[in-house]
This record gives sequence, structure tokens and C-alpha cells, in this order.
Amino acid sequence: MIELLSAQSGPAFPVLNAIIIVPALGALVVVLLPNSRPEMMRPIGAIFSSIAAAMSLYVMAQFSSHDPGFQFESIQSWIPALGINWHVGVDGISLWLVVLTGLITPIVLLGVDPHHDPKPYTAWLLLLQAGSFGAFLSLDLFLFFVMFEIVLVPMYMLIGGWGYDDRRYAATKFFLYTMAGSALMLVAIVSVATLSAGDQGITFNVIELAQRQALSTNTARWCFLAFALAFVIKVPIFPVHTWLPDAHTQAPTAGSVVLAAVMLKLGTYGLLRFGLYLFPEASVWSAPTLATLGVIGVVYGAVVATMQKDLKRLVAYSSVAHMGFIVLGIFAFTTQSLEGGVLQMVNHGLSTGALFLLVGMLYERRKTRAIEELSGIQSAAPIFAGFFTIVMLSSIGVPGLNGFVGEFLILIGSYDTRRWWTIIAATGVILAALYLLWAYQRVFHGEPTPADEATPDLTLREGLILAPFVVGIVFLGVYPKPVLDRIEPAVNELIAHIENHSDYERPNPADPVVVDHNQSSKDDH
Amino acid sequence: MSLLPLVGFTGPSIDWWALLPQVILLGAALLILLVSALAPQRTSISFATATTVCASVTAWIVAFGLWNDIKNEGPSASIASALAIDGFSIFFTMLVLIALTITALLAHSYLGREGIDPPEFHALLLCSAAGAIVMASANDLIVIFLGLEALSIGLYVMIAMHARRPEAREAAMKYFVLGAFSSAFLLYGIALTYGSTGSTNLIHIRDYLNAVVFRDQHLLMAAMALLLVGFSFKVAAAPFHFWAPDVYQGAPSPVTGWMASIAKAAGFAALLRIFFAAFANYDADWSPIVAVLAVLTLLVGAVMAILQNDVKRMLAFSSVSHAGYVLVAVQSASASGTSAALFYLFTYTFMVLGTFAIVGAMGTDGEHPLDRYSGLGRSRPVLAMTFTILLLAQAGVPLTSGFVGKFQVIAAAVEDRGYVLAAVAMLSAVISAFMYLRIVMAMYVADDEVEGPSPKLHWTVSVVLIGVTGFTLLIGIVPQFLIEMAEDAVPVLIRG
Amino acid sequence: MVDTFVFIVAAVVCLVGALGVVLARNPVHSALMLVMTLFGVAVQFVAQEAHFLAAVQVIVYAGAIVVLFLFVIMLLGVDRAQSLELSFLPVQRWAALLFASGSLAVVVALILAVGEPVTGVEAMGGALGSTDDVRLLARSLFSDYVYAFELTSLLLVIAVIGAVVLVRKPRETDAVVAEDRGDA
Amino acid sequence: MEVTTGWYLVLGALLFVIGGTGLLIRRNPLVMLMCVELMLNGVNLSFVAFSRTLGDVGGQTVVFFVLVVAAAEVVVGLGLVVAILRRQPGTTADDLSALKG
Amino acid sequence: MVELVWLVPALPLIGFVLLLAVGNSLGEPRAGWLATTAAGASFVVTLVVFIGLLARDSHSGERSYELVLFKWLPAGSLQVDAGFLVDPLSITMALFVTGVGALIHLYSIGYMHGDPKYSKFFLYLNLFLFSMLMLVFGNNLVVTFLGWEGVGACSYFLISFWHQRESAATAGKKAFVTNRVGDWGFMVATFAIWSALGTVTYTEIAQSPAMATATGTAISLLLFVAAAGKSAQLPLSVWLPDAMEGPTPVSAMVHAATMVTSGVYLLVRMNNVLTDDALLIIAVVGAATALFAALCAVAQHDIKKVLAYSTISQLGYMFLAIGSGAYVAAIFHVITHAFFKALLFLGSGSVIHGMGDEQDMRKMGALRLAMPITAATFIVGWLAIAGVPPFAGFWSKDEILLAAWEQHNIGPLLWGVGLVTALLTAYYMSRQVILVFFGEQRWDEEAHPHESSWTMTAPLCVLAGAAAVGGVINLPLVKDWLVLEHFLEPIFNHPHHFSSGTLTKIALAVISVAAGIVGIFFAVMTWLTKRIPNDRLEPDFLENAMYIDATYARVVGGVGTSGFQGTANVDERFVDGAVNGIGKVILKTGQLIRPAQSGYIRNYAVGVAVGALAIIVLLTWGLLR
Repeated sequence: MIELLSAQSGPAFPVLNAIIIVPALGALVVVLLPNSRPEMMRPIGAIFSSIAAAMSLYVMAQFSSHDPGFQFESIQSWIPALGINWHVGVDGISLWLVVLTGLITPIVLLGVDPHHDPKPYTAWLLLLQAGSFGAFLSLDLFLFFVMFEIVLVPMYMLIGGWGYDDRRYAATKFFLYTMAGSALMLVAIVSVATLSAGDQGITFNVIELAQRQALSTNTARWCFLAFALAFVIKVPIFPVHTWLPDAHTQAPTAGSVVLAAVMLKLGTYGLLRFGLYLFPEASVWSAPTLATLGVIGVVYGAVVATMQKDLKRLVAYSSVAHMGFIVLGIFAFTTQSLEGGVLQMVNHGLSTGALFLLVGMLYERRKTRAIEELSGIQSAAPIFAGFFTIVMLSSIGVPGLNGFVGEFLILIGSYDTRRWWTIIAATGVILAALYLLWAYQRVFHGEPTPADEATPDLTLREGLILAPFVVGIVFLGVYPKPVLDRIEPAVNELIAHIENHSDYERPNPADPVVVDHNQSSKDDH
Repeated sequence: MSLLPLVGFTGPSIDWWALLPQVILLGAALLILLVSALAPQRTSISFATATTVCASVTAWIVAFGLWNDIKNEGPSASIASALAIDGFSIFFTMLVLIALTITALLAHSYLGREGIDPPEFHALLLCSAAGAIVMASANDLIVIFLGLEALSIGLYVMIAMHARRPEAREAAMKYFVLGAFSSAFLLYGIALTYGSTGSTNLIHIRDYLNAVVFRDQHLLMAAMALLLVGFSFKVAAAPFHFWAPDVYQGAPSPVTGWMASIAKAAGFAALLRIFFAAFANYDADWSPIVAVLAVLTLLVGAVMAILQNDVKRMLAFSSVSHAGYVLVAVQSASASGTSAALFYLFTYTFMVLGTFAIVGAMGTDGEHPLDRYSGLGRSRPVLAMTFTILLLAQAGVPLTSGFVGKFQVIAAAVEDRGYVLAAVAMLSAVISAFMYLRIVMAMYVADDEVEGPSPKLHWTVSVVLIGVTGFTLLIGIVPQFLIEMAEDAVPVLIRG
Repeated sequence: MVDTFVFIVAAVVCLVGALGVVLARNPVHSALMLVMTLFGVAVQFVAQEAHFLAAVQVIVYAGAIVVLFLFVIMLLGVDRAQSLELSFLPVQRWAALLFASGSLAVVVALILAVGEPVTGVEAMGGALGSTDDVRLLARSLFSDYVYAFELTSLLLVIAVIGAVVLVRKPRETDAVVAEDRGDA
Repeated sequence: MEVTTGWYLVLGALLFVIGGTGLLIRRNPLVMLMCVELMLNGVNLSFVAFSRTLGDVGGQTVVFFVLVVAAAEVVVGLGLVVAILRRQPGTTADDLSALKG
Repeated sequence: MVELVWLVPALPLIGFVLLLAVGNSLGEPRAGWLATTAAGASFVVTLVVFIGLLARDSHSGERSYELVLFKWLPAGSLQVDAGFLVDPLSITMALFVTGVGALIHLYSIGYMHGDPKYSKFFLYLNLFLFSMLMLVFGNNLVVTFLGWEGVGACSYFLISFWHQRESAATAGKKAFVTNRVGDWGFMVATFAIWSALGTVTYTEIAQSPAMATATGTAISLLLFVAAAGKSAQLPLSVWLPDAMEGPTPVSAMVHAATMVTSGVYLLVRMNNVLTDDALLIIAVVGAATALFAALCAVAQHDIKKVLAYSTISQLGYMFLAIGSGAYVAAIFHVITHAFFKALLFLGSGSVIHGMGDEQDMRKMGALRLAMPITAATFIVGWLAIAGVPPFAGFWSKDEILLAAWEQHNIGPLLWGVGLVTALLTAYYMSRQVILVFFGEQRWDEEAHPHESSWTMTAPLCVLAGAAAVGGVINLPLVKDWLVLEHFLEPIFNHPHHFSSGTLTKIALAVISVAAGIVGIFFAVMTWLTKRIPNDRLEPDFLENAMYIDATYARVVGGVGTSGFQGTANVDERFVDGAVNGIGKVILKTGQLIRPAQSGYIRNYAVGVAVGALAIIVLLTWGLLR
């Protein structure tokens, strides 16, 4: 009941705006701090980003799981001359990504030591958080594009400033590749806005545009392709994924974590929010192709990951595989697949983020990420190995951990609409076990060399950094219901939207034989 | 013994207020010369700067007053309709005056450093500024031509004043010869226009073209072509851009900034007034040509820029590809396109002046190798960040004025169904982004042993940098008022 | 008949002069050839009843500008012959040829296309022929073109400053610098 | 046969083209300047021709301004040439090609 | 009482959590006792639940109780509960899982004595027990899958428990990955079932109408793939022998008694979706596996390897039974096999322990004197597996053979294979017993084998008892004695009934017993009395398991690796190369047009002039309009 109320009349305080602004403010504050106190930078930054995190949690708590629409909406006129507004809102699809963004940043900020120049490091991370919030929350195409582009700068700076040997190449490649992708999207954005202006006047309001559906089929398809290009590069899916391994490998740990946990999601989120929502017909039209690319990504990413010699590269390619699942789920257009997709975004954020943290910690100890230079770590650092194992199993998709929930929902949902894709994608679970276990065996099992013997085990601080990830991994694996409940309405709304504006009909699997406990469970909560 | 009585002759009415900005500038120039003739050299450095700044500020205030008058009473013309008093002219007047102030401030320290005679320099600066204003606000082809010559000849001299440096001499010579060459083309274009429309006055030309249907329009077309050539040269559009990189590189940095900002802007102003306002009926003819020029300019500028290793030269080429952007806006031959162009030029002026200010401060010996910038992020974080912001703004990164400018250009192109053109523009933006990133990388990604350079910044330069960077960010975040200004500044041809 | 004769003679003079300017090895000769062209043009002006302009043409151009040229040539002592062939850059020959022939082609094409180029436009300034052109010139100069007329003052100021600044003797510091910078 | 405007225009065009071509093939800065003068004269001729046929004095007035411009250009141009040749005697236009690429 | 079912898996889970928290500080042997208590307690609770279930009316579906803890995966029309299903089948499985599990926990206390990772071992054991119970009690496919994967993971941990040994690490990985192939089948089967029936809950599946035959067969085969993965049927059998790298209690519990039989459980659980075509295939594969493994077992020298192959072979038996539709027989054999195979493994473990980690039978012999209890119990196990009446193995095996005989397509053939397998089983087990406990002593004195501690021998005795008399739960002699069959009846839509007359039954039984005797006799002749030369009875071909494993290795190591590496190279060269290629192309273009920027004024003038010309032409003749 309370949920309902808060949904109908959003809280007076524009919390979403605050979520975006606070970290940016924090960045400003950090920049203004005196250089003489380097040790102050990260804590102060962490305070600001924690405030943002707290607000995102507040939003999660106040979020109504019955309202499929956008909540906490807030519109301010920004550039009336061009029909552009500051328009933010959150729904079941973006909610969890916002929460994820909120929680990840303070953790990495506190958890990962930049070793030099803490001030700009903190400031960039805060800007990154602000930008990511903005991208997930914005309901105005222009605003979205602004945020979508602006996050490149902090990440670029993080890679360039704190990355490893080959950082110039990696950072530049990252920036240019993504920018090239979004270049055409800008054209498409303007086209959509101008072409669907009609007599109602030009607007960049996503909801408005989605309702108008004013574009001719052909134009819509072209625009969709422009959008899709930007997003698939960001996701990334085969064959436009090659910026990812370089960026991940060269980025500092914090960069890799945020990149994997948050920034990749901009791609899949964009496909959902702007691809499917704005261009239902075009999405359905292109679904086979994109789903195929996703499945190729699943298998291909795993295969290539198997052969990597650098742990970070391996994890990066595993990202390609995991994101492939999400893309498949998105373009299967069923409740389960989409829910699974959204959930899997969060899952991937947790597991891959944690993996990068772990690899980073390993690097801190051994100053190498090369698999063949490591062995028998488990004997020297059992606790570390334990954490790694849990995260690895989640990434492999062992039930009881979060990875399984997402993948299972995606696959079972896709089976009806994309049978053969699903069957092939399911082989991904085999390959995932293959490359991760093999890497694990080479790094953690076997006889430790003296150097490995000397590897210190996890410190308490590191344990505390990893703890939230593990908690999330287990919780989402055991009891994802609260999350799914909030995702479902939005997802169903989206599918209904697609059905209204295209010839797509969602399949209805044979009605389950009703048994009493089913009903009893329907009317709980 | 007997003077010819000028029977029934009455001179045209003159709106002195509208003329005042130019008069002030010219007056200031003469004042500086006068004083410098009397007063000793040393004192007159700061005096010259001060006078120039005061003059331009006063003129700016006047111009602002005019802007409001026009908003209230609408546009008009004066001096036998040769001087347009519309939002367009005032918009550019204000732009020129701002750039003038900035350039004067930048020149202040530069001249002292390089031992160039300040009074003459400032006098010429003022005169060429006046010329630029004339170009933007003239309703008559020949007046535009005179303004262009005033601007250019002033520039030739300003470049050559740094005669000690052979690069400067070479730059001056190149600019002069090619400039004269191209203005001959422009003049021929004016001649043909005159021949086919019977006047050099844009208003009359517009009316005549509206009224008459040509038996054959070859002559007019040739005229348009030659006019286009003349201005394309001024704005350094490919294939008339070859002079730009060399001249920009060779010229003293403040002058480079002045050229890249105002010479371009004035050229575009004239181009817009002539083609968008006077030749409006024939946009089907000229807009494709401009589109072709735009594509060439965008790509050549971007592709050549990434090959360079001299920062000043990189930026020279990048300014070429920026001209391409404005051309994209121009070719759409629409009000929105024009205002987009105006917005772009306005914001670009700030960026490019700031950029060349930093380049000037960094390259005290006239050399600007990229690796000189390595480690700047460590040694001078604030300066590096300023430079980064200005560069990213030129790359079109959001929350900077550069992005809003590009956005409007793209919008204009798309409204005109110029999807391909828009795509090309964006892709060239990506290409040139690579070049900007190289500079940023050099500043931030340096090996630890390099301790970066720490150039001395005269306070005037710092002031300028703060100003332009602030403006760039401000417009990036709240562009509304400037967009509205640009929309009010679409040129109109009205008889005075 | 007469005017045809005059036109042809003057045109020939112009063109020969022009070619002379371009082709003469020695800048001095070029200058003199330029004078020849200028005279030819003056004659054409007369032929079109632009007497005043003709006079100005002779006085200003031939009288002032060319003399200025000659002064500079003498001043710098660059009156050496300079062979054309050597001065060709790669592709320059063909480029020049292309431009020349191309433009000629365009001109011819235009003539063929445009029988009588100018359609009947009503006179803007005072109609010619009514009175003597000096008066008319004065009128239009001080009415329609007064703004331009005033602007010429701006130009001249700039020209003066420029001339002064440029030809002022280089300070000895410059000279020194010039040496050690090893240019020239 | 009777002399029409076209004839004068063609003559002007020829002067213009010869001047332009000259600028392309000569490297002596002074001669290049003269070539520019040739071009301007070609233009002047066209102006006068037009003004005659249009029966409009404006064309002639314009020629007047062109003269001024030409004068100013020549003054500055010659100044430049002097400034350069004084420091590097015997320089030709082609020698001024250090800035390139 | 039935409601307590949640406690059954909960107890080991608690044990796991406690050990995770305080395991290291508890140290030896307390950690072991904690784990054992948890397992034992869970066995007790299972008994309670069992009694509770018995208390209910056997007919009218009373004996099926579902307990839903919470909604696990609610997504639209898909509603997956975290729920338990207590019915005869699950409780039967649970009983012996917890029972045998508890015993093996107890055994491990002694066996793992002195191991540095003592507490961690029990931690894994408890986690395994928990997962196994989730597998058994899950009320829908997904929860079962949870346990399914859980036991897989635990077996991975336990096999590579001594991970410093490269072989152990590799074996663990191999087991997991091979199992994953099966898991793929499980998942896809689940998807197919959901898309066909709209549910994944067992009770609903049982009540739902029959599917199209094609779908049904597909699903059945996918399920069989899953089962084959877990239960090491051909062609996925390769991981089980390697799994012997793990500590012996693990081999006994995970790889003999419980986990490997979960494949059987799954198929029995899903019996009403299995189609005849699928069943035939299952039967054939089962028979083939049984024979293949038995042949391999003949030539092994490692005491545990023999048992491993024997396990595969026995599992083959179970699938033969399922394929023949005799689900009860399958479950029956699962139970008896759990007893005697666990017994044998623990016995071998005791031997290995006593011999100081010696596993090669050629270095043993005459150990009956050194370790009498072990020997005695081992012999019981031997008689049981050899199918000597009245030991447990005889009854279950006999029933399977009978079912095979009655299989309607190729019954006699299957029966024949089963018979040969029985003979071989008797032979290689006898060989093992002789080599280990009888004959001359082939070990030197300083090995000084000794009997193990009571914590190890006690479980042996208990299991020996079970192996001896376990048959009583389903004696075919009198109809009413078929306790198990009656008990399990409710879970089958159409219960299987033997059609053969009593005479046939007796005949078949006699033949099978005879086969057993022959096998034993032959073994005695060759290995004990050496009347028959035994030098050519251990061909490498069989010792290396017909090189199947080697072939896999070659394929994976050869084609597989190079293919993967190739893909990786393609990614680097072409996919990424294309991207960098674009950059290169742009730069090249730049280099191409760069000469135009020659620095010569007159070149630039050409640009202007020719450009002007071009524009004039284009514009004047309207070429671009």
C-alpha cells in the first residue's frame, strides 16, 4: 500500500537528480581539496559516492513493484530551443543497474589503491559514477547521449593515467571505437526527433517518441541500426568486441571493475530502453541477426577465452560470452528471457567485477597476470582461492549462485522463440567451465614455486571489499525474487509495447497444471 | 572659378550609432599610432593593449545596445542600404569584438616577449577587426570586398611583423600571394554578379533575382562560383585550404588565433549573407557545391591532422575540418542551418583562441613538437586540464560548447535530409578525435622520469584561459541563451 | 568600323603586354610590358566612354604602381633574368596548362551559351550618357558608394602602417638573430 | 562588324586567365604581383563593359575602388618582398617552402 | 513428521556453515565429529520422515508430500519453487544416501587422520551431502538441478582435494567438465519440458498429458545425456576412473554409492516422460557400458581402478534395468550396490591405509592375516557383487537380468550381455580378492600393514551386514515380500510387472548364479592355484580401457586445442586486425594526399585555380543539381 502511494506521488525531493549530481559535486570538492593531503582524497570521494549509493538504495526501497511505468520521474526544461529537457526516471529495468552503479563505485574507490595521484583518480571515478547514473536514468535522448558519451572521458583518463604498459593504445582504442559507434547514433537521434516531430513539435522525450511511433518502417530500421551499432559496440558482441580485451587488460583494477560492472551494461541497457522501446518493429525485424551475434559471442568468447595467457584478458573474453547471453535474452522477447537479461546484467556486474578485483589483488601481490607464471596459489593463499572459487562458480553458472539464475531464465525464456539459438548458447555453460576451471587449475592448483609460496593470503580489508560481492552473489542465487518482482512489470510492459507495434506475438507455453500451492503463492506479498 | 553646383544632390542618411563600433576601432587605431609616435616605446606596450581593450569593450557595449534596439525595432539598413543593421551584423560585431579583446590580451605578453612593435600591431589588429565587422555587416558586394581586403592586408602585415622568424616571413608571403590571387577571383565574381544583376547591392540583387527569370543563367552561375571560390579561400575550405596550415603554423600564435577565429568567421559571415540571403532562390544550385566542399574539407582536415607531429599544425588542420562543419550547416540553406553555423562559429572562436593561447605559451621558440607537452598533466595540472577541456570541446565531447555546436549542425543537416553528410561529419569528428587524444595522451601518459614543462603564463593569458574555458563549459551545459541569440541573428536584407 | 579597329588594336596591345609580363625573363621587362597592357586597357576604357577612369588608370596604375614596382626592382637589384623552364615545379606545367586551357574553354563555352550576356536591367546609379561621367561618378561615389568610399580610407591607413612596419630597417638584434638562425 | 560587350568581356577574361596562368608559372614574387595586377585589370575591363551596357555608372565607380585596393595590395606586397629579400637576397617564391606536409 | 523434511538437507548445510566458520579452529578430530554428527542427525531425521510417510495411506496419492519453502525463480508463467517432494522414491534414496553417507563420514574421521586440510575435507563432505539431498528431495527439475550441479562441484573439490598433485587437479577438472556435458542435456531437457508442459514441477509433470512422441523422445534422450554424464555411461564414462585420484572415502561415497546413481534417480523420477524408443537406446547403452566396463576391470592393477570400472559396469546394469522398464529393479540395485560397493571401496581404503598408501595389487597379497576384519568384510562385499545368493547383489542383479530377458525388442540379447557381464564381474572381483588377501605375500616387511582404527572398521561391519542381507527389502519369492516394489508403486503411472512364469524365473536365476560360480572358479584357477597361466589375461588394450580415454585426450589435445588456438588467432589477426586496419587505411590515405601540401605557393595556387575552374564548370552547367 505504501509502495503504491509513493509510486503515485513521487517523493517531493527529486532524488534521481540528486543521485546524478552528488557524485559530480564530490568530484568538484575533491578537485578543490589541497594537494597536501593526498590521503584525504579517496575517503572524501567515497563519502560522496556512498551518499549517492545510499540514495540509490532509498530509491530501491521506495520503488513500487506494481507500477510498470517510470517512477521518481522529474522533468526540468533544459534547452527549450531544441525541445530538450532534463528528464530522468527509473523503472524496473534501470533500477538495479542504478543500485549496482551506486554500490560498486564506493567499493572500488576505497578498495583499490591508485598508487599515485589520488586526487584526479578519485575525481574521475566520481564523474564516472555520475555519468553512469545519468545514462541509466535519463529519459531524454539528448540527455542520454550526453551521458553515454561523457562517461568515456573518465574511463579514458583512468586507463590512460593509471593503466599498465600498453595503456595509450588501449585507452585511445576504447575511446575512438566507442565514439565511432555512437557517432551514427547521434545522427539517428536527431533523425528520430525531427522526423517524428510532425505537428506535435520536436521532442527528445523517450516515452513520447515511443508512443508516437511516427517513423516509416524503413526509416525506423535505419535509425535502429544506428542505435544498435552504438550499443553492440558497447556491449560488446562479436565481431565488434576487440576493444574490450585491450581496455580491460590495460585498465587499472578499478577501471576494469567499473567497466565490466557498469559501462558494458550501457550497451545492453541501451538496446532494451532505446532499441526495443523506440523501434519495436525494427527490433523484431533484426532479432534473428542480433540473437545470432549474441550466440556467436557466447561460444566464440568462451573459445577465445580458453586460449588466453593473461588472466585479465581471459576474464575480458568471458565478459564477451556472458554479455552474449544477455543479448540473446533481449532479442528473445519473452518475459523470462528479458527478466533474465536484466538480472544477468547485475549478475555479470557482480561476478566479473569481483573477478577483476581478485585478479587485481593477485597482480598487487605478484606483479604479473600471466597464467603460466603462477601456480599452486591455493596452497599459499587458501582464503583467496576460496573467494576466487565462489566467484568462478557464479561465473560458470552453478545453481545457488547468481550466475545461474540469470542464464537459466534467459535460456528457458529464449527456448520458445529462439530454440536452436538457445540450444547452442547452452553449450556455453560447458565452455565456461572449461576455460575457468582450466585457468583455475593452472593458477591455483599444482605445486607452488617459492614465489607462489610467498604469496600472502587475503588481508581483512580485501576480504571486506570482496564480501559485498560474495553476499550479492549468494543472495541473488538463492532468493532473487525481490529483484525479479521489480523487474517483471517493466519487462511485461515492454513486451506488450513490442506486441502492439509489431507483428510479434509472445508465445504462451502450455498452461501449467494448477496445483494449490501455486495459488497460495500468487497472493502472497 | 565656378564650382559645379551639385544640383539636387543629397547624400544618403547615415545611422551613426550603427557605424559607431567601426568608428571607435578606427579611432583607437589612430590614437595608438599618434601616441606611440610621441611617447617612448616601453610605455606604449600596455598603453596600446589598454586602448585596444577599452575600445573594443566600449564598442561591444554599443553593439549590445544596438542588439537590443534591433530586438525592439527590428532590422534596418543605412548609408544607402550598404550597411545592414540586423541581428546578423551585430552578432558578428560582438563576436569580433570579443575575439579582439582576447587577442589583444594574448598579444600583450607575446609582443613583449618577441620584440614586436606593439602600437603598430594593435593598430593593425583594430583595423582588421574593423574590416571583419564591415564584412559581416555590409549589404554591398564591393563593400564586403573592401572589408575583406582590410582584414586580409592587415593580417599580411601582422604576420610579417614577426619578420625575424623565417617561418613568419614565409607564412606572410604565402598568405599574401594566394590571398591576392583569390581576391582576384572574388572580384571577378562580383563583376559577373554585377553584370548579370545590374548591381552590387545585395538587396537589389535579391529583389532582381526574385523578379526575373533568366533566359539563361550561365553568367550568374559563373558569378556564384567565383564568389564561392573567394570565400572558400578565406574560410580555408578544401581545395582552397592549402595555405591555412602553413600560414597558421608560421604566424605568431595570437595572429593564428585571430585568423582561425575571426578571418574564418568573417568569411562565413559574408558567405552566409550573400548566398543564404541574396542567392536564396538559387540554393538548389549552390548548396550541392557547398556540400561537396564540406565533405572534402571535413575529411581532408581530419585526415591530414592525424598525420602531423607539430601541435600547432595539428590544430591548423583541425580548424580546416571545423570549417567543414560550418559548411555542412551552410549547405542546408535553412534558417536553422544558418543559426547553427552562427552558434558554431561563436563557440569555436572561444575554443580556438584559448587553444592557440596555450600553444603560444608552450612554444616560446616557435617550435611545437608533440613530445614537448608530455608530462604537462603532472607539472601543470590546471593548465593541462584547461587544454584538455578545450581540445575535447573541439572533439565534440558533451557538456562542452563544441558538442552543442556539432549537435545543431547535425540537426540542420538532418532536417535538410542530409543524412549522409551528417554521417560523414560525425565520422570525421571521430578521425580528428584521434588527433586531440594524441595531445591529451601526451600530457597525461608520460613516463615517470619525465618532469613536464612548466611555461610561464602572463596574467593576461591566464585571464583569457579562465574566460574561454568557463564559457566553453557554460555553453556546454546551458546553451539556451546563445542558441536563441543565434536564432535571432539570421541575416535579413532590408532597404534602409 | 573605327571602334572595331580601335578595339582590335588595343586588345592586341593588351594581350601582347600581358603575355610579355608573364613570359619576360627579366622583371624589368615584365614591368614595362605591364605598362603596355595598362595603356591598352586605358584605351578600351576610352572606347567605352569611361574617360575619367582611363585617365585614372594611366595616372595611378602606369604612373604610380608600375613605377613603384620598378623602384623596388632597382632597390633590391633583382633585375636578373630568370629562366622559365627552371621555375617549373613537378606537375606545375600541366596544372598551369590545364588551368589556362580549361579557362579558355570555359570562356568560349560561355560565349557560345550566352549570346548577349546582360539582360535589360534598369540603371541603378545615374543613367550613363545623360551627362558627363565625372559628375555621375562623383554622384554615385558620394551617394550609393559613400560607405565604400570611406572604407578606402581604412585600407589606405592599413597600407601605410604596413609599408612603414615592413620596410623599417631590421633592428640589429634581428640582424644578429637572422645570422645565427642561418636563414637566407 | 560591331563591337559588342561580349568582346570586352572576352578580352577581360583573357587578361584574367593570362594573369592567373602567369602566377602559376612564375616564381619571382614581383612578377607574381604583376600577374595579380593583370587579373585585376581584366576584372576592371569587365566592370566597365558591364556598366556600359547596363548604362549604369556603378560599374565604373567599382573600378575606382579596385584601383585603391590594387594600390594598397601592391604597397603591402612590395613591402613584404622588400622585407624578405633584404634578409634573404635572391629569394624566389619556391624558396619559401619550409612549411609543408 | 513429514514436515521435518527440510531439516534433512538443512543439517548438513549447518554442518557446512559451521565448518566454514570455525572448521580450522576446531581442528582434528572435532571437525570430523561435527560433520559426522550432522550427517548422522540428518539420517535420523530421514528415518523420522520415512516413518511419517509410512504412516500415511499407501494409496490415493497420500504418500506424496510437497513442502514449498519459498518462490525461487518467479518469472511470468514460470514459477520455480524452492520446494521439497517427499514420496517413496525420494525417501528411499534419502535413506541410503544419509545412511551410507553418515557411515562414510565416520570412516573418514580415521582415514583422513593427519591430513593438513582435515576440516576442509569434512566441509566438502557435508556440502556434498546437502547437495545430494537437494537433488533427491527437490520437487522440481530446477531444484534437482541445483543439487545435481552441487554434487558435481563437490566431486570436483573432492577429487582435486590433493590439488598439488597435477593428476588430481586434472582429474577434478575432467570430472566437472564431462559432467557439464550432461548438465547441458539436463538444462535443455528442462527447457523443452517447460515449453511443452508449461511446468517443471514433478507432480505436475506426472499429471500432465503425454507429449508428442518426437518431443518426448527428444526430452528422454536429453535426460539420458544428463544421466550418462553423472552416471558415467558411455561415451561419458571416462571421468570416473580418474576420479579415483580423490581420497578413498570420496570414491566410496561420491563415486560409488550416491552421486553416480543420481542419473538413475533422475530417469526413474521422470519415468512417465520416457518413450519406448528412448528406453531401447538407454537399455542398449546400459548393456554396452556394463560389458565394456567389466572387460576393463579385468585388466586393472590399481585396487581402486578395478572398483571404479566395476562401478561403471554396475551402473550400466541399472540403466539396462531402466531401459527394460524395470525401474524398481534399478532402484533396488542402486541400493544394494550402494551397500556393497561402498563396502568394497572402504575396504580397499582400509587396505591402502594399512599398506601406507599402496594401491597396486601386485604389491599386496595374503593381507587377510594382517587385517582380518577388512578381509572378512571385503569378502562379504565380493560375494554380494558376484551375485552369490543369498547376498544382496544376487537379488537385484537377478531381477535386472529377468527384466532384460523380458525386454520386448531384443530381450535375449540384452540378457546375454548382462549374463556375460555377471560372469566377468565374478571373475575380476575374485581376482581382486585373491590378489589382495590371499596368495603369497608380495610386499616387504617395512610396509608392516595393520588393521585400521575402529572408526574405520565399524562402518565396514555395518555395511557388510547390509550387503549381506540387504536383499530382504525386495525378495521375489513371495508376492508380499516385494516390499520395495509395493512401496515405490505410487510413483509410476504404469507399474512394471514381470510376465515370465516362475519356471523361467528360476531357470534364469540358476543360470546367472552358475555364471557367477564359473567366474569365481576361473579366477581361482588362474590367480590362486595358478593352474591356468595368467600372463595373457591382462591385455594392455583392456588395461587402457580400450584407449577410449586416450582417444578423447588426443582429440581434445589435438584438434580441439588447435581449433581453439586458431580461433584465438583469428580474433587477434582478423577481427581485431580489421579494426586496426581501418585506422591504417585512414593513415595511408593521408600519406597519399599529403604531398599536395608541398609548401610551394604556386602549387597551392593551382589548388585555387583548378578548384575554381571545377566549381565554375559544375555550377554553370548545373552538373550537381
